Amino acid sequence: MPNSAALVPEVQYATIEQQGEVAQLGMWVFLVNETLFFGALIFTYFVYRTTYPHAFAVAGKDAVLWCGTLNSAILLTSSLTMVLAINAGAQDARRAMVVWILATIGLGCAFLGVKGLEYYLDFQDQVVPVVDYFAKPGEGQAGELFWVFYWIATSLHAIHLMTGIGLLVYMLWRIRRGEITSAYYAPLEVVGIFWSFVDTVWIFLYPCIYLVGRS
Amino acid sequence: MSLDVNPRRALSLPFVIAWLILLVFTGVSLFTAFLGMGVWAPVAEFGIAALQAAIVFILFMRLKGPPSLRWVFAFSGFFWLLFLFGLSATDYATRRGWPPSYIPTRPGITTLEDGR
Amino acid sequence: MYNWIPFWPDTAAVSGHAVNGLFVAELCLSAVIMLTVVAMMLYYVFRYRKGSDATRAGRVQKTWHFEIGWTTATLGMFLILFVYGAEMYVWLFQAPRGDEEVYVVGKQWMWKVEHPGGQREIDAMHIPVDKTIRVVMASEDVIHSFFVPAFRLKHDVVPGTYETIWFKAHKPGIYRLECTQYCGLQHATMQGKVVVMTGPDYAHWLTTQGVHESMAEQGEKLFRAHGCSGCHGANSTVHAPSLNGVFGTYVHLQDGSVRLADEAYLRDCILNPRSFTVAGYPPIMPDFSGQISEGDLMKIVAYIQSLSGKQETRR
Amino acid sequence: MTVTTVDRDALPNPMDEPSFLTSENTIASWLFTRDHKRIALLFFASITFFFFVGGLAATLMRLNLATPKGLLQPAVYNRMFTMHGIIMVWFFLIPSIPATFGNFFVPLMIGARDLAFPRVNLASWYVFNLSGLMVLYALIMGGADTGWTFYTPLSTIYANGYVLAAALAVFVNGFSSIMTSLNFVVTIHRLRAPGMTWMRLPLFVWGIYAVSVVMLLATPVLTMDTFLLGFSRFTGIGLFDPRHGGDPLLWQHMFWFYSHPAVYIMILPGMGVVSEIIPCFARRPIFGYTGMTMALMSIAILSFFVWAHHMFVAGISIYSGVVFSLMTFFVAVPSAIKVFNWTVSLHKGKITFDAPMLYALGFVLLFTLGGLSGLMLATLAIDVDVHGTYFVVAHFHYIMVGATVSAFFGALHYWWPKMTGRMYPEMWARFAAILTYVGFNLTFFPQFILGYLGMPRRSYTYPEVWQTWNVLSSAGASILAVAYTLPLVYLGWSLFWGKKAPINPWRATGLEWIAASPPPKHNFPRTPIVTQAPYRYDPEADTFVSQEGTPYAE
Repeated sequence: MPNSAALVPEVQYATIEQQGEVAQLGMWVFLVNETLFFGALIFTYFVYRTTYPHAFAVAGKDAVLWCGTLNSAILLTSSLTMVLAINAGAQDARRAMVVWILATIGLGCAFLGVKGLEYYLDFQDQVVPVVDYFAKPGEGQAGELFWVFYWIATSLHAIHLMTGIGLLVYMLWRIRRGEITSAYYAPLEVVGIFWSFVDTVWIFLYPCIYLVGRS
Repeated sequence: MSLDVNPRRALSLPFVIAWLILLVFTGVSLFTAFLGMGVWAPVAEFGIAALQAAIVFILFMRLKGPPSLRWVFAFSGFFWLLFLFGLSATDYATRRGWPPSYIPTRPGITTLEDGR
Repeated sequence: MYNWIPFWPDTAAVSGHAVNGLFVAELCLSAVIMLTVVAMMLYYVFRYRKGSDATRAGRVQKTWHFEIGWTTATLGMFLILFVYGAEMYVWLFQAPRGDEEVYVVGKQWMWKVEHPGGQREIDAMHIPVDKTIRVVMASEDVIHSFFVPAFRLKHDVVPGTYETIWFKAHKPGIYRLECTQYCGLQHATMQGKVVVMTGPDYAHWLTTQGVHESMAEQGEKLFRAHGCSGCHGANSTVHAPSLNGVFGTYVHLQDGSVRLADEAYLRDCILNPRSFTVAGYPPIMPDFSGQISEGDLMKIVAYIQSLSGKQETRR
Repeated sequence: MTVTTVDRDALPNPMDEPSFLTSENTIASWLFTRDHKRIALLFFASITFFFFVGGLAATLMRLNLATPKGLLQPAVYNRMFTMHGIIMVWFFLIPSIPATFGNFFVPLMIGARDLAFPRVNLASWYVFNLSGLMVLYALIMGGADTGWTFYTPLSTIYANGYVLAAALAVFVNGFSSIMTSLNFVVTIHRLRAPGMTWMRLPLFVWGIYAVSVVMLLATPVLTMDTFLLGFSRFTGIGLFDPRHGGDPLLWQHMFWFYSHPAVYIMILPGMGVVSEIIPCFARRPIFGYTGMTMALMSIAILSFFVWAHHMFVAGISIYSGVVFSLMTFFVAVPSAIKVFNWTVSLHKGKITFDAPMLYALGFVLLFTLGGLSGLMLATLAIDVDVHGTYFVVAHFHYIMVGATVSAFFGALHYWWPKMTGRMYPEMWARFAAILTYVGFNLTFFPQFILGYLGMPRRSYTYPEVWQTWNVLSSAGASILAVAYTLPLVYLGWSLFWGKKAPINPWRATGLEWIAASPPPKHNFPRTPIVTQAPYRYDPEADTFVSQEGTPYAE
């Protein structure tokens, strides 16, 4: 197990631990910005849902509930596998770490698959605002605002998820090159933090999209 | 502060338990949606969502340990959103001509009909 | 009143004098603070320049009570002005019952003005002096802003809803009307004039406009043309709320809320009946959004208002 | 403690290491550099280019407004003021002091070798240039005509012109300022030299920290807002369109939630720079250091509560107007503290009037006038009268041009010897500073009067009766244009023929004045140990103690 002293930190850091800890801090600061990015989008949802509660309730009934719930379960599980991957990395169990990372990537792709299926069902259901939209009676134009929010929020979230998957593949590449060992696994921690954050965004999107108007 | 903040890192049990709790919470949130609580349904759902987010933040993103700088960064984003939601509510809640009323309810309105 | 101040703009409305007073108060307070800062700086810069032999000993070490002192002083003075301004803002932006109502429609680069009597003008507004004028404004496209510098009054005209402002001119004359919210290519030429006339002149002007049909009468024609009378007319068989005397009263809606039936509410009902259904009535009224222009809408609302006699709305 | 009379000039410039400028001079060493000092100079080149592009648009506007008939076609004038707004706000004012002097001097002032994430810093410059290319594409192809505020539904439905390109340029530019501020926050938290506690940080570093906090918390809302604007304009969805149930004011709420903190992003670094310059040239410590740091941070926090004072007449509710007006009066309090502290910092000092000091004093005066006119605008009834007129234009130009650009030029002259190793010609610089002050006041004070007379903003023509004020303003603009190009000339000249700069020409106490000028690639041969608070000047005994603890005689 190469001790951490052997690893040379970047020039502006004193020790490798400091470099790892600052990298994590940098990701946390970036997540402040991401929180407000998705928060502003949910703000538009908050404004229009409080303004047209009836229209949003009618429009919300068309969201495919089982897809949403299954996706929530998938993402929560992927957060678990991500953490287990980091634990394995910390214990220098290299094979376990690779397996857990592959599991996380698999779950991420599963999420995108279910999402693609849901998009297909939505196209069938004629709820795509600009392309082909059929307003249910009593929904009015405000229902279209719900679907505008749905498409923008889920596509932005999917893009962030794909970035997460890309980062995980990059982690696998760096593990193969031996740069991530139990002495220095900060990059994996940083990707883990980003991945769990994308999962948190979905945790907030789930009630926004799928649980509106169910009662 | 070395990276191995918590020596119990080897244990994966707490994380599995947290994962189960999160799944249960998703189920509870789904259940409340069908209870017909009216105005209280979104409050309950978003409350549970916030709880889940807190669990993910603290456990899965290693925020554990004494409240440090990372706690500040982790929760300042949400704290700032309160200003956006809260202060704009002073306008949306009390504005006279709101909601606007160019809202056709006839089905099939897709084109940008010009009101002129 | 403040004409002794050089370049002081003309003031022609009651609200104008109030704003003048507040602005002069702000000017004086700002001048006092500015001169203090400039005087302190010039004094120090001259007295303690590099070459001077003034003593530099005894510099103040404990600084916070100075800071707290001058900060609370400035905050206190300005908060007085805040209260003064806020109270005037509340008075300015709540349109009371107007002696006279004028309907303004902002359209890209012109102001279409219409009087209840049916007189129509473009980029001009003739109003009687010493009367409280209530202006109901709507926009057909983008956000404009109705600004009369002489009355010190402006309000953005937001598409999708009615904005109401009021003023009471006290000096006859011709005053500039401008649009101060950028609205496209000819925003700079979207100007006009507000002509304040004495009572008799105004009455004479009204008669000479060659208009025989008041807005209410035109509204009645449209009321029939769009088929409203089919349900809301006197002898209709359809179970629909009667509109006689509805203007100015409180209406109970199906979702339990209670709304004051003013212009904005009537406009909402015409354009979006489904979410403003009156309690006890089936939501069968078709919506008319996208079919009735702002001008016609105002005429129909004026007609409904006339149905309830001159019973004014209690704001 | 005996005072060692070490005269800084005597010591030769410790050129043991080649300076960052001359260590390696290939194209790749500049374009792929990770040295924060080189990235600062790259940013300096980009923003100077955009400053003169925006300035050109401003000159055309002032030429057009010299006569009521005007010079430009209405369509061209509308596009000129829009592009002037967009380029000046996002491509000069916001990045000017943080990206240039922040990048160069924050590591030096806290004793670090570089910023926390050098690659992210370089990526910030490339993203900035990408958004610069997009805005130039929008400008060259015809420009947008919606004003830099992109109010809907004009910008989403009714405006033709390159609104989508301009909005996406602003969208991409947001990422550049996020990356820069992320770097600063993490660096200031984690890479300070031993002994450099928070209360020993120079006020410029405090200013950059406050700016980074505001940038981090405000920019994402603008990023989402411009994304939604581009999406609505491109696809025609009714997010802000009243005919689809949307609310035009929602755009304004989210836009001003970013843009008011953004105007504090523009002024806070200026305050930081002035808090460095005044103590150095008055040879005495700043008055109330803790008060100044608390004022900086409270401005950063309070700036998020006041945004709807831009919308008093836009149709928001009366209750909301009163709430935001009250909050606006509270955000003015820290600025008042700072102005008084700067002025009293001259008390019992030994004041010299070098160019940076002239710019700093100009900053204080113009910022005070801008702030007071801001308080007038915060008073609800007066804003009802003067919103959307030239009174508002004069107010924000006093703060942005009078204060921030003066501070930018002050910083440029103050740190020029350290950045380039050359001294600038002093008399030319003083002349340029005074010319800037005179030209500025002649340009923008008449606009206060025009505003109260009722001349609306963003209009290419006006009634003849106001021509005298507009001619005065245009005359002032030409003087200002000359005053802004002068530094380009003599600073360029000083690069080649300027006197060699000693390590500490102004005898200042910051850590950056310990490193050589220009500093070597890794700033310090060994990381300095900080033992002193900043600004330890003693006008009585004419001595000063650098933050590293070595006392110097004048």
